[in-house]
Amino acid sequence: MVGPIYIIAVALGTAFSLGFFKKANVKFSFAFMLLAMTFMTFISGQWLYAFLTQQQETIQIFTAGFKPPFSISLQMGFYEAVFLSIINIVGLLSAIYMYDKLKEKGVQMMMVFVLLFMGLNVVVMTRDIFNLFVFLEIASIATAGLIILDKSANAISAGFKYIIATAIISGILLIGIIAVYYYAESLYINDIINSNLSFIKGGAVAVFLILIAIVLELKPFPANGWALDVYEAAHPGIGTIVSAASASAVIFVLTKILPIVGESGYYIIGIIGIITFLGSNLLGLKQNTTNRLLGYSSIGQIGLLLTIIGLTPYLGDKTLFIAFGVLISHALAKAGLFWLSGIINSKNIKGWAAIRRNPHLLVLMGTFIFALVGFPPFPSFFAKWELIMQLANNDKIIWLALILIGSFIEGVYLFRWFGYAIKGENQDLPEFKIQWNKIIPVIIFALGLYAIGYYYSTLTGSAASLNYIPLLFILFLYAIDFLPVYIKNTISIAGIGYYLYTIYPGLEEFNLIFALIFLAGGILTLLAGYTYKGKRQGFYPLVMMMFAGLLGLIEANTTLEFFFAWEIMTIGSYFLIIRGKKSMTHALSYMLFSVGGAYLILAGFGLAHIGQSSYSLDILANVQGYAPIIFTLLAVGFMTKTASIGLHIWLPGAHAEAESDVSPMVSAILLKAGVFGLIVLMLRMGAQSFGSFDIYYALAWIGAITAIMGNMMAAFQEDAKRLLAYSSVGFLGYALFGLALMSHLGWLAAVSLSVIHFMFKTLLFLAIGGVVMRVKTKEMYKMGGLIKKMPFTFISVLMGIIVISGVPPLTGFGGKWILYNAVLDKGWFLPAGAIFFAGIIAFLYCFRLIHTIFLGQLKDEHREVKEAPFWMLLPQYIILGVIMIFSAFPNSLLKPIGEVIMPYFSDGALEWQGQLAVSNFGYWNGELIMYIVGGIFVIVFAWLWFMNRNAQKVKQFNIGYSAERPSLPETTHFAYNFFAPYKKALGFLVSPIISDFWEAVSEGIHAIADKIRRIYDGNAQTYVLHIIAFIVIFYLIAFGGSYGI
Amino acid sequence: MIQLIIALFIGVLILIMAVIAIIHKNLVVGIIAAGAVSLFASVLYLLLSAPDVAMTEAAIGSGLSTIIFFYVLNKIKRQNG
Amino acid sequence: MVKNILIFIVLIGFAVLLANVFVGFKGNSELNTLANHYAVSGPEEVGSANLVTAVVVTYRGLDTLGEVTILFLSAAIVSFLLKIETSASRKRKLRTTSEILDTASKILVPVTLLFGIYVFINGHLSPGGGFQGGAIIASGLVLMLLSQPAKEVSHKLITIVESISGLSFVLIGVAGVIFAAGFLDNTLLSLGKFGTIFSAGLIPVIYIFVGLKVGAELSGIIANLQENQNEV
Amino acid sequence: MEKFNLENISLVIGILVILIGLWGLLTQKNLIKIIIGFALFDTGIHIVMVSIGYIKNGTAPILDNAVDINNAANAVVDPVPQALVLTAIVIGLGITALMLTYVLKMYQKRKSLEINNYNDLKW
Repeated sequence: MVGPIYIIAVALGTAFSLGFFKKANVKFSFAFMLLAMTFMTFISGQWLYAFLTQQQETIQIFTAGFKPPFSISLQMGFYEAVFLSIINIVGLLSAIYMYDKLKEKGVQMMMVFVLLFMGLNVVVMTRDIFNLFVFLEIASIATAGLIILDKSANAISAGFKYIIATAIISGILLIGIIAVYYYAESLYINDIINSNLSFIKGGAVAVFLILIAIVLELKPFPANGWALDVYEAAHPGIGTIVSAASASAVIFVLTKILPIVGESGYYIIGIIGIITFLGSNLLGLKQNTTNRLLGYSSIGQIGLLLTIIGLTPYLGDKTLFIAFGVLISHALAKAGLFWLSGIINSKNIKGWAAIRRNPHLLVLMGTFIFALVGFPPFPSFFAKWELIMQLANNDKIIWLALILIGSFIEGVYLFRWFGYAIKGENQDLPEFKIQWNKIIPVIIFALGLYAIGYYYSTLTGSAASLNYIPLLFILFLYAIDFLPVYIKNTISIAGIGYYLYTIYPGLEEFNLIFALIFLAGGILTLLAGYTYKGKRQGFYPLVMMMFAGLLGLIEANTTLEFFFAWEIMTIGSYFLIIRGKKSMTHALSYMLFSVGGAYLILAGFGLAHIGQSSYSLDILANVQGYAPIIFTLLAVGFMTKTASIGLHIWLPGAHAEAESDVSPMVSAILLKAGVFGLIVLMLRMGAQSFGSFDIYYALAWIGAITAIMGNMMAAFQEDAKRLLAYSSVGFLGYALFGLALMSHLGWLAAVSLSVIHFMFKTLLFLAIGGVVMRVKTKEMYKMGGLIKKMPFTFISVLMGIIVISGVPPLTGFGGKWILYNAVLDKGWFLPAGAIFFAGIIAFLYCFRLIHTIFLGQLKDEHREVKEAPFWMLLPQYIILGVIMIFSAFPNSLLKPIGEVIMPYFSDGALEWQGQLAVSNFGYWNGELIMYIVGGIFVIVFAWLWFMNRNAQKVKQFNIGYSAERPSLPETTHFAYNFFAPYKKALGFLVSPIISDFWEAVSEGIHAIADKIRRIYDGNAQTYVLHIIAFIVIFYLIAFGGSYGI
Repeated sequence: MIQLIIALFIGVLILIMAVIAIIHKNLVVGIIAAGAVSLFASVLYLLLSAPDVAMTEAAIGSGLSTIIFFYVLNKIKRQNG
Repeated sequence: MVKNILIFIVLIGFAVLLANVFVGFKGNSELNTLANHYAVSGPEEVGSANLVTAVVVTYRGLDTLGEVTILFLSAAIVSFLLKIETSASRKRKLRTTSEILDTASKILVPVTLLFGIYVFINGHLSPGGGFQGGAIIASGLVLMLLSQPAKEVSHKLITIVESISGLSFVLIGVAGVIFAAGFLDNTLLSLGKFGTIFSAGLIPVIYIFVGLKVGAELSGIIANLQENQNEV
Repeated sequence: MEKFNLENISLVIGILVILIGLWGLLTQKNLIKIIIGFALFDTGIHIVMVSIGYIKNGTAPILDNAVDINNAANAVVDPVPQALVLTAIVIGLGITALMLTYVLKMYQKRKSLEINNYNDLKW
């Protein structure tokens, strides 16, 4: 094997000999440099390979042939090999990426480039503390050189700030080193560790200086203004190097230094880390400049790493797994994003909308963003999972909370940025072209993230059972994305169908019910996909990702599997939502509520895992404390998906703006994931209360209020799809209410309402989607009289609203009937009153759907409108058929559900006598009602038809106004603001209190961020002052009171 | 003892020069004062039995470093005029 | 004003910190183990009479290599930054120099250069070595430029000296790995008679290259700044 | 009086020079002055380092005629800090030269030595 010393020899040799062919042949020089970088990578890689596959032992390299401490020694062990490999690969790919820049700038910068990586390599390997100082200086100076690659005024002044700051930091390091030499009488790190300097007066402070200098090299908040300027001003390739390679090296140095400091060091590092993580991410919120935003995020991630290192005493042997997972995700993703930023060339994050000219770039960007935030299947996901579990296990609840808050804030600005990329405005976007040398490194790192993510999941015992087959299917769909829609649609349906077929025999109880909603529902909604022509690029992988997640929820046995699936589902649905029109803000709020909810779930699972060795979902039934808190965390987490009141503001926009066949997926199917989660939770945890306060009673109220508000909002909408969206909010309120009753009938109502809601919401969204597709507007007052043009759709909608409003004879009535019975059973009359009230409001909006859209006069511009396409109608009529069956034979639906519920809640079940359901309060005969209502309907219809012959036709806008021209003619439409009187009476209930609340929270936080970031006033002196003050303050924290002056 | 007195004397000179280097309005004086700090420091190094360091400090700290300062200052002045 | 007070407070805090770092400093009455080893075994292990040189060149040779690299980096960056992008180099007014300075420099420059070489060749015997020698050589260049401002410094020469000496340094280091006990092992050459010019193994050789390299690098920096004077 | 000795005096001088340098670096508005401040900070550190290696009544660590080679261990001062300082001085020169060049280039772009004129990048 080639010895590590040759890394130094080759790098230096290359740098020195590059001088010979100055100017002569730049291309040749570059090739020469690249060869050196390759060789360095090869050396570190081969050592890594040896450590991984053979029983290679850590080796020491003695320079000058003397043993340490007499001469400088280097060390090559497994961890060194890992870090060197990361650093050198980043270096090699950076060199390739920066090919044209380096070629343009000439030989000198190539020398500087090679020497930078030589410096970083030695920094990792050396075991001599002064040698560390020298090579850190090499790295700093080389970085300062690369910063000015562009010679722009900003780059040079950023370079100047960088030199000043790092020079001061290394000066402080040097003071620490010489003092440590005095106290420990050696410069060899192992000797210094053995001299236990922390117990020597002065020695402890000297060690502290070294520690704080190394930490300062990692740019802790707030002593990091200089670094941010560098990120902003330097070439993005340099951002990559600083953020990925240099930071990795210094992190390694930190772990090398920490044993010298001893236990107390962890404490300081942890505090510095969490402050950096929170502070940096907070300030990131106000950033619009791409590279500066990436800088804040980089520093935030390093802060997280510092926190993890600081928490070592609690994380134990898991530290390495966690820290490395975070580090590698950060390094690869940040490198990838910086590189992408060099390709897109947009200073402002809004300009990133240009990236969607090439959807594959968008996929790459998404990969990096999701890896940074910690979504599956990336290593950061598993690391974060393990971190939370360990912290909970050690009762470090505050740390756990702070870490999740910081991660959430990071998610906010990263997803805002990503939103601009996918959906930002189209104007004045920068042009860019993709060069092979720039894109290849990005692709390699993206693939690396997936590969390492997979490898990581095999390392976690509990993740070994994760099901990757659906993910492979998604990959396959991505690969065949160039095919036309009908092929991909067929493959997708076949895929879901086949999977359902294979797992069907193993499904039982609730899993079966929800598997049918998710998968059979998926097939039904996909049928509508045949309507679309062309390729529908990117659609199918995303749809399948959502369904893969839903499927994973069903199949999950462990908390990790459940959470994994939950996150996959979130990714898929996020993309589906953002595909809609004007969806940017809705998708962002959806994502933020999802991420926030996911972190609550994560925290809940973490707390539930305390004192447990298993990760099975059943540990929820047997938690060792914090039970009500766990329950609340999980319940609120799930309720972000059911869009309960307060957490619902993402829903209306997201559902209304989605594509015609996506609305039913996200509305009728996705919301049920939350219901499923609640069921899983309630079944296992049972009754919960804080003292004497019953959480379920609160849930019931939330359900009731959600129902009222949802229905009320629905009634006041002008937009048909928004109306349906709010109606979903209301309906899920019923379901939550039913679950909260914790009785047989309550659950029967909740589960059957879930099934029914799935059916009618799919029906209505497809029907209205068909209308919208034809008339090209969602505003109801712009429609009218469509009954003649779209009769089949009309029938769908009519049936749908009969179900929705819960009047006989259709299944909606059955659901409501059971719910009311359940309430009477339980005796919670106050919320029950609210639920009844909500039911009345439902009539209002249902009425509008028929009345405004289909009745009245046909608009002139709709004369040529045709019936909805066949493929939109087909699923509607399939559902209609099922609804008819369930309505006529309610026991075909209710009986099996009742049987599923029976083992858990046996009291007060319905009794079935044929189609006659008997409860404690009465009975219901679905079949008979069907006949009676049918009869009445025929009679009324005949009478109406008879009367209608004499009706006078009136123009829709003809409501008579006296000599005035209204500025907005549509306001004179008879259906505009239809429920104005009610709005006057009840409008205060729907004033946007909740969205105002969230907006105020968001604005408040942004204002704080804006205030704090003023400390970075751009002046090098201020930055140095920050550094010195940082040292002094942490000195006081660490030693406060223990020494006199 | 005589050594101590010399050291003290040099030390005071160093500090005076250092303060002059910082507060004097004229950059040329400042640079020269900073060079003088190095020069006196190298005498101090001789007292501390460090001739190698003394030589280096004299050649580099007070010599070359000062020269580079002047080159840059000169260049800046030329651009101004 | 507020800022100045803040700075003052922070500096006081830093002073307290420094005071506490050295609060345990009681002076040394004897060498510590490490230094003792160098003093006792140094002469026979390395053969250099100047212990500082022994430490700098051999025991901590890697540091020295790093240090040379830092100067190299500085020189490269300075030259990159000051590179005149427009090829049209304007002639500048020549200052006339006094005859005394001219004549003096004609004598002084070679003497300075020779002195520099003497310093680094004798680095293992007397105070001085590669850095000091290199610095002296660079001062010679300054002297020359002062007396003959029009003189074009040959960048090619500087670069070649720099590259060759740097490469040799590295190659000697590698030779140590292959033929002796480790990187930069100076016993590749016999240690010779203690206290003479041809002793201490490779130390004088290494110091020659260090001296040449440092001299070339510093000259490079100065020459770049000098040339930059042309561009008004 | 026990503490009134050569190494302590120079140590204190070194620390003071460090502080003066930092003070200049933090308060001066002229870029060249700031660099002078840094150079002083650096020199101060060097003085501290050499003081640390001093041995009472030790001679220079050169084993020439003045020092008996067999008694070297009891006669000379610690060579290690001196070796470190040598390295540090050269590094300091490299950094100073670099800073000056950056300032020169900054001046060429904006014709100002005021540090407050280089605050474009912030927040």
